[in-house]
Amino acid sequence: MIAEATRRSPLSDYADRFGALSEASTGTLAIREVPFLTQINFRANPSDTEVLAAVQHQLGFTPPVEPNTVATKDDRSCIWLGPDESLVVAPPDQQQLIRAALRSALGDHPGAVVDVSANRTVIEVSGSSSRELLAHGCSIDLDPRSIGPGRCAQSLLAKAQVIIQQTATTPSFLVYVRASFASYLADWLLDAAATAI
Amino acid sequence: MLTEPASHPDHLWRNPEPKRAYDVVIVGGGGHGLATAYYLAKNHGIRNVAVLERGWLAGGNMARNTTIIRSNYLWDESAAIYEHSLKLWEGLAEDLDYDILFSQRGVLNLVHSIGDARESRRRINANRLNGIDAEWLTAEEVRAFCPIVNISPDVRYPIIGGTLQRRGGIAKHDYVAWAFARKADEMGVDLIQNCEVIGFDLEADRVVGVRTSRGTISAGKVALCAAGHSSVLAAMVGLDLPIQSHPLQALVSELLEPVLNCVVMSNAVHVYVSQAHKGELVMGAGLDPYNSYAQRGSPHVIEYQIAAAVELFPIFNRAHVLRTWAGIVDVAPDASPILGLTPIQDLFINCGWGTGGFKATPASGWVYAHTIATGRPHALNAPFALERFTTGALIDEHGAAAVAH
Amino acid sequence: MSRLATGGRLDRSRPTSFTFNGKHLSGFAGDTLASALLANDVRVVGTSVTQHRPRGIFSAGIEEPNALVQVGPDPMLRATQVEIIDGLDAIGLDGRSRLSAEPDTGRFDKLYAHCEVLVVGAGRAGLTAALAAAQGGDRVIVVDEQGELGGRLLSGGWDDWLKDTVGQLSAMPDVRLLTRATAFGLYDQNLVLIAERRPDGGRLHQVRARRVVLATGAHERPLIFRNNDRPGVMLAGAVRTYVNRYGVTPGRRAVIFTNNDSAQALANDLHRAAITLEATVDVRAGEAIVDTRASADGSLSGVVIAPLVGNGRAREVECDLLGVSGGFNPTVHLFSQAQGRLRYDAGLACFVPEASLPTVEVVGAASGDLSGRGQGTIMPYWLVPGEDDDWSMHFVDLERDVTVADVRRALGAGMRSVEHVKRFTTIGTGSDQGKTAGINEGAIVATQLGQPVGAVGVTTFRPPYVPVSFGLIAGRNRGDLFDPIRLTSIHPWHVAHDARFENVGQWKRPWYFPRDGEDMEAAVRRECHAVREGVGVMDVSTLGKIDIQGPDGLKFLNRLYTNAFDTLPIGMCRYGLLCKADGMVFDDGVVMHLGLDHYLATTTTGGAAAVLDWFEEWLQTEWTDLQVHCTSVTDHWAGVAVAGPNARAVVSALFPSIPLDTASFPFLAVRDAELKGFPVRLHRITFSGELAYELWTPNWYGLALWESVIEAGEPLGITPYGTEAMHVLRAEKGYIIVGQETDGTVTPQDLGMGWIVSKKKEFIGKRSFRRADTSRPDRRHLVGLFPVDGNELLPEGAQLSLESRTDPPIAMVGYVTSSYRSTTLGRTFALALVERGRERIGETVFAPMPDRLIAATVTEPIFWDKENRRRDS
Amino acid sequence: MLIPCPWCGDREDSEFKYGGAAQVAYPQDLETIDDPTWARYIFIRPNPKGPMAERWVHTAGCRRWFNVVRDTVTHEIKPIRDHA
Repeated sequence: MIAEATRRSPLSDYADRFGALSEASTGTLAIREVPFLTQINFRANPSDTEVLAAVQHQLGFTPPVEPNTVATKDDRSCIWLGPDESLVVAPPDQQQLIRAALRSALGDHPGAVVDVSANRTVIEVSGSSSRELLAHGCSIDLDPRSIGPGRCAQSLLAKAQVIIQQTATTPSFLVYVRASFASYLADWLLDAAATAI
Repeated sequence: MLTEPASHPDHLWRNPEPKRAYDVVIVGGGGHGLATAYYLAKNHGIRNVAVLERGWLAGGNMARNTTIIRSNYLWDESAAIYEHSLKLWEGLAEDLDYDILFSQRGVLNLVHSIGDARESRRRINANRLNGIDAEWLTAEEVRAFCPIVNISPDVRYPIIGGTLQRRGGIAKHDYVAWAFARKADEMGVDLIQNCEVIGFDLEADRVVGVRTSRGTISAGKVALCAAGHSSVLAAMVGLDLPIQSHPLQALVSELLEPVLNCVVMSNAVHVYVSQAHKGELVMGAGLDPYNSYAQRGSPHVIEYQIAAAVELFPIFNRAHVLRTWAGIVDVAPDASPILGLTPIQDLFINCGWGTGGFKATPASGWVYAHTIATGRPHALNAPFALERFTTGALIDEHGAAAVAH
Repeated sequence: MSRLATGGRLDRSRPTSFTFNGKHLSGFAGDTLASALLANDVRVVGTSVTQHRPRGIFSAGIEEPNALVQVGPDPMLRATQVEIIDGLDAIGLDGRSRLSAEPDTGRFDKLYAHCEVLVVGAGRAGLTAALAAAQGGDRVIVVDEQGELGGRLLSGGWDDWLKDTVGQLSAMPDVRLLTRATAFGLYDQNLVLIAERRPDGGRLHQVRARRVVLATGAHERPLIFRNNDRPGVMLAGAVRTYVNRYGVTPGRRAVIFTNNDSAQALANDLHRAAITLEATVDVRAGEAIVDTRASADGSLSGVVIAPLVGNGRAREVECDLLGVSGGFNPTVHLFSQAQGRLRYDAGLACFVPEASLPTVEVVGAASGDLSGRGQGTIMPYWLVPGEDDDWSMHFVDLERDVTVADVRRALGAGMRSVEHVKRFTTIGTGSDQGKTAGINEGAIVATQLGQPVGAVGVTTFRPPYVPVSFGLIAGRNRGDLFDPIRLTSIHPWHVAHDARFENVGQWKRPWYFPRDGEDMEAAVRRECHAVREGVGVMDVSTLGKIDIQGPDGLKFLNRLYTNAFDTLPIGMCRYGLLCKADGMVFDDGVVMHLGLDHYLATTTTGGAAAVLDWFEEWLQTEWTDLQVHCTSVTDHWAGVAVAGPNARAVVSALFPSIPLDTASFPFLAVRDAELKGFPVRLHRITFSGELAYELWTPNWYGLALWESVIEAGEPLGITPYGTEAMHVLRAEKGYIIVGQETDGTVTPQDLGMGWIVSKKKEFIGKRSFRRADTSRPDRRHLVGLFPVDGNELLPEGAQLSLESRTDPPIAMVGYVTSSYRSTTLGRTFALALVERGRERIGETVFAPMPDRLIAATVTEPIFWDKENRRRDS
Repeated sequence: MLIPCPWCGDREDSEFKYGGAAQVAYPQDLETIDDPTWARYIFIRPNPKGPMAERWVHTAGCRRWFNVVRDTVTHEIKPIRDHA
């Protein structure tokens, strides 16, 4: 089985600083890393209803066809990344299971299944100040009338490519960032938070 | 370093009506067009010349550039033409009898990485063997030469050294243009402003005249010299040029007491800056990536450039941006100019200088005048012919021209 | 003191003390530095930039050309815009300023925002527009440069309306009110940049607005007459502002000089403030001020009034305040930045917007509705002739000290365009950007040339509308946040073990690992020796990695790479080379065949993004028929290279169950395995020429894998090595580095890599090899160099010549791309690109350096294990 | 500039990479075409003053290439529906 002891997430060193910030913000802002999520990149022809149906059958959701939306079933979700591309996200250690499900859903239809779990880590930014914090470095409109729970966007945060997924109206956002950029983005968030809270 | 504005002569140019015909019509009254007219008259005795300018003289890139002058290019062909230019610069004020505020304060190229250093050394070694002054400076020597540069190892991209061309420097762009214009006018060249070229008259494969917003003018020879607008003109005679027009942004600060004693460039972080004679900081950015004929670019390009400048010069933090603008630069695939004949007889082309046009002004005029007068390229511009794109014999100066200069 | 007993929008309960030019003064909260100085009877604030004449306060706002001050670290601010706070320390300037070398403690922040309607200017027109939009349910942002909403209304009247409107707006959730914030740039598709002044620095707002409403008002302009620059000469509207808003009397005896109705209101205000109105000079009544007189400190002591026509006698009137109004210029800067067109309105005697733009609306005074300013009837008038033909004291641009004489010289020299006149005279190039001078320049040019003002036009308005500090624009993109730092999962170990780092693109890579006091050379020597004689370990996580899936994967790779992959079996990998269409080497890497229709391609560390973009470009725009999907997995995998004769021992210690003998695990083989419960992929590939393995694992396990390798290698003295040793090792083996042996002008054939260029298949760039220049025999070839003196190190980037001399000019035949001291070879060596190099093997070339001439023998570009025995052992 | 990504919506141009002129086809019959024809493909691209059909790729977003028509003077952008 997975050797927990040997596993280290890109932001494991930041827990204290994130914690201190959340405290200093007196409840308006909380930042934490959500490590080790299962992330599988899925490519399939969006008009291939057979495959979409098979995914629905296997995992309980259909990969979103509408841009910037997220399909969710229980603790798993599927993030739209492109017209034929999505990212299936699940709790840790479900790589085998989800890859198998997607593979079988594809069958011999064109597409691709790639385990990218360690490619990005996830930072949860929540609290009433979280929108303003992200607005310090993200040029897209984060207002409720443009994004809300069940919606996502790919953009730049500071100078890092990210996927931003809103998970709650609180508001709460999940920020997916490439592992090698994670500490840079964490430093940026901590610096920007000083003016956001 | 600060000098009061130079006093200008009482007469610069006439504002003549266009004649029916000229031996040579130069399309484009920028620095290169004016210099070409001057050298046609002076070196070749061809004085029945008109320079047609769509707007006001030298109102294009000449009025918008950051006036850096240097000749430390990598390849022999480029080094030769830019060094010829620098030599002309060194005698230009006297030749044109005009204080063009030419100041050889040195051009310092900062080096931030090992790869950078390798390429820079390659360039200065080539410069030396071509007889062009070039030095390698250590980080400490960089600071000694330009004390406000931040050489701390703790910055994101520490400065590990630099290259220096002491003969490099700046001049006052407008005065240079006016000086060429005045002398050309004096020798009989007609400088015609608010005169837009809208077409060309061809006989067989030969150009015989230009149609303009102020009537048709017949011409023995036509010389295109319109930088960013070259494609538009060439298209009128069905000629496709391998150039693309991009915005190049620049800015100035308020007047400051002397703080920067030389020209500093950094290819790695895309910034180049000098302090003009009156005291304003003049700074340029990298190219905006997209094609544009609008004299403006994207603000994030300026944002990045200014952040880079403040990293290199923390003392600039509270200086103010007074004015930003953009020129339209015409860039060839190998970042080198196109200067010579065209498939159409008696039609000549001078374009593709990209970000290097200002420093080349005298040499460009010199060799273009030669090419127009003799119908054959000068030895210095022969390698810059249009054909090189067919043979593949490019003169790739991306290394040296990666950032505007 | 010139402070009225009552009135003004000051908090008189909060006295505020500050210093000006070292003198201790006091004002009230709500004062600007300018109003406080006037209240303290300070009339001379600075001196002019070229003529060094005393200058005072000319306006009450952003357009101020005279009263420039240095405040703390800020080199140049307008006294009319500085709000005084306790301890404020200001110095009057002479038109130039000095930067402070003190470390800057200011915080500069940046914020993006979006709204349906952005209203610029919170005067009557702006607030009205904002309220209407907000009531329609739009998100509204109102931005105003002053500390308080209200614009000109703050200078008198409309108090109740203002209080009520601001009250309503503040109560609305979707309305954002930004004060002390100046919209300075209006860019494509309504991106508006706003500079907000904050006590500890500032904040840059970048607002995308569906619709922009410009309620930017109008700037009053002066009339021009001799000695019109004396302290005490002030815009009429400014006098009203000082009296009504700040309760200050800028003078005791006033004269009004105007050509329109607006000065009437001033007369009333002067009366209320008990300032004697000595005379009202109205050009419409045929009179003008032809000159002024000065007292000892250079400030205004009187004016000379004369009839406009005929030679009626001039009279002198004593005064210390002259309120001037030459009419109003709608503030069209942002409108023009948005490419809006202007037209000259002869009736209003100013340039007004021709029409609103689809998404940029202009309202109020900015649109040319000057009723609010009470301009009424105006007699277009610009310039009062002096008693003689001397124009050298008629100031057009006060900040730049430009006079009518300068303009006349420009015209006399042959200039006709206002842009030429601007450059010749420097009008409008000061920090005020000619807000009070620009239109007058055009008008003077027109009157001198006898042309209509409209025909002459105005110079282009360029951003920023107001000066903006570098620090504000840089924001928090400073220090480590200037550009992202990319780190591998093994980075903490490198730091803990004292690695020196090299920036490779955005990555931090270990350059070398010095041990107890070693210098770089010693450390690299030791690291190289370890790899050649024992075993070394390197972090190769930064390599670009692209997962390629789909039935057409093979066809796709064959079209991109110069070599073919048809014969590459599953479970094996192969080196590949990429060219651009021009035939020049672009990138290289290893392609692994992982399974049916499944490949993974590595790229150089620097090339990762560019190569993936390149792949996608062909797939999406040209080869849309191909069934292939590319996914970046660069960050997913951590990579650890184990290299050296003892590499097998180390790897088999970790994976005892996997047979690693060459028969079962040959060069270029790939296997999946497990270590301590986590997945590891083994590749037998080398970049040193030694027996070597690359171990990949998801980056969560990267550090664990690295530490396991170190642990297993301990008994064999495993040595971590950095990029420098790696460079030496690969060069000894003659392996190229893209970007070092290539520069975008080098073909595979130049590198002697014709062996990897397929003759059979078509691929990107192949056609270019047939061009005249790429097929000429005298191209530069990659060769090796042995300096004749084996201790002499050729500098990288040294140019090479066939002539043994150092005096330029010298013809060059090539240059050194890589050069190292090799412990392995016991001497120095180099790689170089040399003209006809392959024909020169055995010959001598020379590197003329400033201080010496280095002779070197041309060799094959491979120095170590030509037969690949070690690699394959 | 604000670039209309046909998938993700309007985004700042800093999220995109510019692809130059659109509809420049890769030459067929590479074995037979002459050097000038090949040179045209590599080096010559439209450079119009006015409307220009051009390509962008949304690198920070969906990574899709798409075409727009942008006026090189006004920077006004109109989408084109085909994404290659």
